Amino acid sequence: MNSYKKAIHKNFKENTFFRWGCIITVLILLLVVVGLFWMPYEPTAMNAAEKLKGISLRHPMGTDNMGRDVLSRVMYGSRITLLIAAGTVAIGTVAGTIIGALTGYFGGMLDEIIMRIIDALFAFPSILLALVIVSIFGIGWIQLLLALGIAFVPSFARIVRGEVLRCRNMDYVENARLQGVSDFRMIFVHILPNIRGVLMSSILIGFNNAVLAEAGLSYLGIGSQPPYASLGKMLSDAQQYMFGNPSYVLCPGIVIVLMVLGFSFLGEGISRWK
Amino acid sequence: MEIILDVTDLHIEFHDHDQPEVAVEDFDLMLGEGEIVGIVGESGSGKSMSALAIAGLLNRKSLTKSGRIMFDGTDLLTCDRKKLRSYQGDEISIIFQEPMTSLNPVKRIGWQVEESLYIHHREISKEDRRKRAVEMLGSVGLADAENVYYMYPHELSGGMRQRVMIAAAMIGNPKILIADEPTTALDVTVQAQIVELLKKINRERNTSIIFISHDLSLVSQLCQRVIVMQHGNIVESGRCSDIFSRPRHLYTKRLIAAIPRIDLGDDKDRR
Amino acid sequence: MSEDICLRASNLSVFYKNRKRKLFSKNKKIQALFDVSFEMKDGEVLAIAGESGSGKSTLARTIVGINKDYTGEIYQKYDRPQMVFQDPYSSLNPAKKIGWLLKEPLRVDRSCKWSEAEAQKRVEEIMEEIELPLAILDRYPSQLSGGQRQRVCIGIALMRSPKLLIADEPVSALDVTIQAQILELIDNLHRKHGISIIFISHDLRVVYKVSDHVLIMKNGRVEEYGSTRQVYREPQAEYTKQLLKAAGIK
Amino acid sequence: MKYIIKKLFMMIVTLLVVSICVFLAFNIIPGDPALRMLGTEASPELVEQTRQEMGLNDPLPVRYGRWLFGFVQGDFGTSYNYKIPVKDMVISKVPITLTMAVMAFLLTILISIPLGILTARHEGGLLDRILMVTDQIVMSIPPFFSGILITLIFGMVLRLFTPGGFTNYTVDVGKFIRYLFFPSLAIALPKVAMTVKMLRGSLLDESMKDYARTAYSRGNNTNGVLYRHVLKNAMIPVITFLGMALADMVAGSIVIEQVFSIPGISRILMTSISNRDYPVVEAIIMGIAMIVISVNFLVDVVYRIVDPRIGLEE
Repeated sequence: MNSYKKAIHKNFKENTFFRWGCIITVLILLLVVVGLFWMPYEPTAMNAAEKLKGISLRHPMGTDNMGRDVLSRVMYGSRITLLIAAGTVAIGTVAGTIIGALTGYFGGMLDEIIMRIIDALFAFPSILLALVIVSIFGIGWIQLLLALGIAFVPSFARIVRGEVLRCRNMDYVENARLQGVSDFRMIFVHILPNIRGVLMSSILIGFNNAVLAEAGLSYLGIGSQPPYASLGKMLSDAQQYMFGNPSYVLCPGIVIVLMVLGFSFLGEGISRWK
Repeated sequence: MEIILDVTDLHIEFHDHDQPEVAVEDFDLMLGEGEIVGIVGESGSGKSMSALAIAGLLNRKSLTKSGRIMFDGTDLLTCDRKKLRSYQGDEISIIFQEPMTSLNPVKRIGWQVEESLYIHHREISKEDRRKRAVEMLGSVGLADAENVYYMYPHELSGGMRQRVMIAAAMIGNPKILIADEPTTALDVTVQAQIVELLKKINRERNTSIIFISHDLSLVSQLCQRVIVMQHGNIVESGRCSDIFSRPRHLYTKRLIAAIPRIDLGDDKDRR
Repeated sequence: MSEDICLRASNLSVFYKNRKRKLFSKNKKIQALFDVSFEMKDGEVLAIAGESGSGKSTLARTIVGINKDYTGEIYQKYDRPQMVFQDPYSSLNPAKKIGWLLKEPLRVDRSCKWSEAEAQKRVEEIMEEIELPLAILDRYPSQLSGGQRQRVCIGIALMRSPKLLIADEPVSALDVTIQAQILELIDNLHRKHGISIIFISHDLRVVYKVSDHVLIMKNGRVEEYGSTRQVYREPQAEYTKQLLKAAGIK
Repeated sequence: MKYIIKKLFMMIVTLLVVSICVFLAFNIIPGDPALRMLGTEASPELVEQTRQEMGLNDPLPVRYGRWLFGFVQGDFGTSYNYKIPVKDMVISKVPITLTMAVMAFLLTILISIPLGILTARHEGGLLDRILMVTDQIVMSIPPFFSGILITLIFGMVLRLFTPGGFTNYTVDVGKFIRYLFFPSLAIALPKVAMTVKMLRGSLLDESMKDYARTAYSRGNNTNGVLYRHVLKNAMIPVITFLGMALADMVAGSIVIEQVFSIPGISRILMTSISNRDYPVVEAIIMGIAMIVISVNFLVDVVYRIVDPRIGLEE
């Protein structure tokens, strides 16, 4: 464990991507965690006297067209965005890993059928698939979570299936089989630990895609409904005021960018691990 | 015999890690015209490194080289890149261990075989290039050279690919051919054919060959002289027959002892 | 027939499924072995020699039960034969430590339950057998040299004291001096425990050194079968002569 | 040729599976389409009659067959809300969305391939590092936010185009293209960033391979190895990615059309979703899926041309 600490310390010092990834991610997490306990204002509280104010000490990110404090809304919105992204990735990873591992390992007719369906689902860009699901089950953040989760299953299933297929024909799997290891044990004890690395990087990438998809969909008005804040919706509301009051549109936008950037820097840093 | 390549005090060092790593130390080699010299050693002995250095293919930034590699009155280590390139593929050619990966998978065989001509002899017309490539493919023992010319590497077997590699290396009629474990990835019977082919090239074209291998018995079939390497150093060098009959260095003795002996005459005494 | 036959294959033909996209290709089967027959006595070393594509690995995989699609008959006196693979770099699970890998055969042993102490004791016995220091138990395969890995592979195969060991080109990925050490180790084990060994190799010199009987294969067929010395002295098949010549023996 | 026929067949199979998925998805939704068309005050008899007319009483497979048959012939159904054929609502908008996606695709190729080669050639250098950091940042900007930034910078500050001043292609094709340039750029930017990163990685991987060493050994200079040998190999994974990116761009245009208030497919799609006008949603989704699947087929064909190994192993 000590060597882990040392490696992280060393990378924090020498690996620029890793360092900035850590810093940005910690900042964003701080924003969210502090928001759980304390926010400068109630995110839904309107104040007609303070509409569309720029950046000031009282409102570090200014106010919106209804006089609500943008910082508080950003804190609330990033919490929702992170939650949905994490949920999406969790659904995608768990379901994708199970489907991919089983089909990849056993093969056969079931594999053919499931892979055809996965291919078909893959033909839909994830935003589109989410739109279909939302149009069927209605609008709201739970539906959004479900929709994105399902939309993310195919890519995880494909990746895991490919990896399991690759591992399945390796000598060490056959070696284990000769010793009498059961199929179940083979998949979960022998094979899955070997695809940790690939899974880890697809989780990081998937997380970013989930944040971007959530933001995009809530920009379209699917997701958290007013008066609750979501980062994407804030941007679409702010768009018409962007010339007069740029801070209203820039602040939530930059928070989304930082959220994604932090994780992609982390991913890049890990791939350049020293 | 005229000396055409003279390597002295070749020293190669890697700087990938905190500590510099010495890959080759004090490597000397004199190669006469039409001579076949073998370099023998196990993995990590520096034999391939030396070969790559002679072929001018060690150009990584994290690496330092010193010494002299004299060819045609030029030091290949210090001369400018353009001069070096004018020799590569035209005067000095190299073939590698893995004929599978050493050929470009998306280019036709003919294109790859005649590339050296394209680079070094632009004056040769396209049609002449093609003629020479087909001729060359035929002379390395590929039946149906006309067809092979239009094929892709994946359509050939390992032995055929190595023949293609040899054809591509020999098309400019180089003075030196470096063969870096050319038979290791091949079956024994194919191995023997490739060794025969190298002998034939040496005989007919008077090409000098540097033959690198981990297999001492193979080297003894082909080479007049042999250099034994271990951990980046030359431990012994001399005439092939001398080294076999009177190995001086302990490591050479171990290498020879590792070849299973076959005594067909008497009763086996292995148990 | 006699009691001491430990393995007999009669008229063995093995097929491979064409595993790719079955929607179009009509499940074409590829025959890899044609009518292979041989028998092997208890405690003997049988070598299977041939070039790539000769079917020697297929034969090994059929005997241990990895290939199930065959016709003909395999008689085995003992169950659960073990195998040592060619490439020591791919035959050890890179995600597990050596100690864990050595204990795995005991963990999945259905015939008897091993306590942690018994398992540890067995691991230590085997480590002594394969001449590796105990410190290695705590390492990952990537931290070992090729020769050490191949020793570990042999150790794993020996954990449950098999009576038949199949070594599929166990030394061809190794340096020559290491090769000699591994061959010596296999020879020691053979003599000490009387394990029957099927030794697969393309190297006719190595084959001569280790085996009692030899099976020369080409394109899935047996070209020649006999006592090693006899075959090397007076090869009958044209192909055997070619092989011996290429290896510089005759 | 055999390979292409095979892939064509695969494409049709995938299309069928997709159509079944889409059809089922929109037919298991609770709620009676007839009722939705007529409104809640309609008499039960009228509803029943409409159901009969719409064929809603037939078993599911029959309805699927009819729907598919209609779809193939260009009959996409009738909108619940506007009571007009979906085809009439959609057909004039398709060129707008498609033009935008294709322009974005071309921009992606034109920008990313030179940049990818540039960064790979300067690997480890200052230029490479600056470009790679920029690349990561661009990748992290969601397209709608870059759309907003582009509007702010190019539209409002630099006044290179008039935000909201869309001109339809029926009026003036030149102005139409000019207006779509900036939205296309917004769609393309993240894809450019990803393609650059991918091409760079692929080029570096390929240039480490044995055949690149062989190429050097024949006297090639760095450019010779790069353009004559490595580039074609490095493009193979990039082609797959670009195919998927084109599909994504068609979907990405949904968001961008909203940002730049372009009256394309997306506006109809979004209104139809919130109005639960299923036939319209169904037709648009199916249409996009068809485009995506055909693009995948084209990618397979290009793939076969670039990589001679494909389709021959079996």
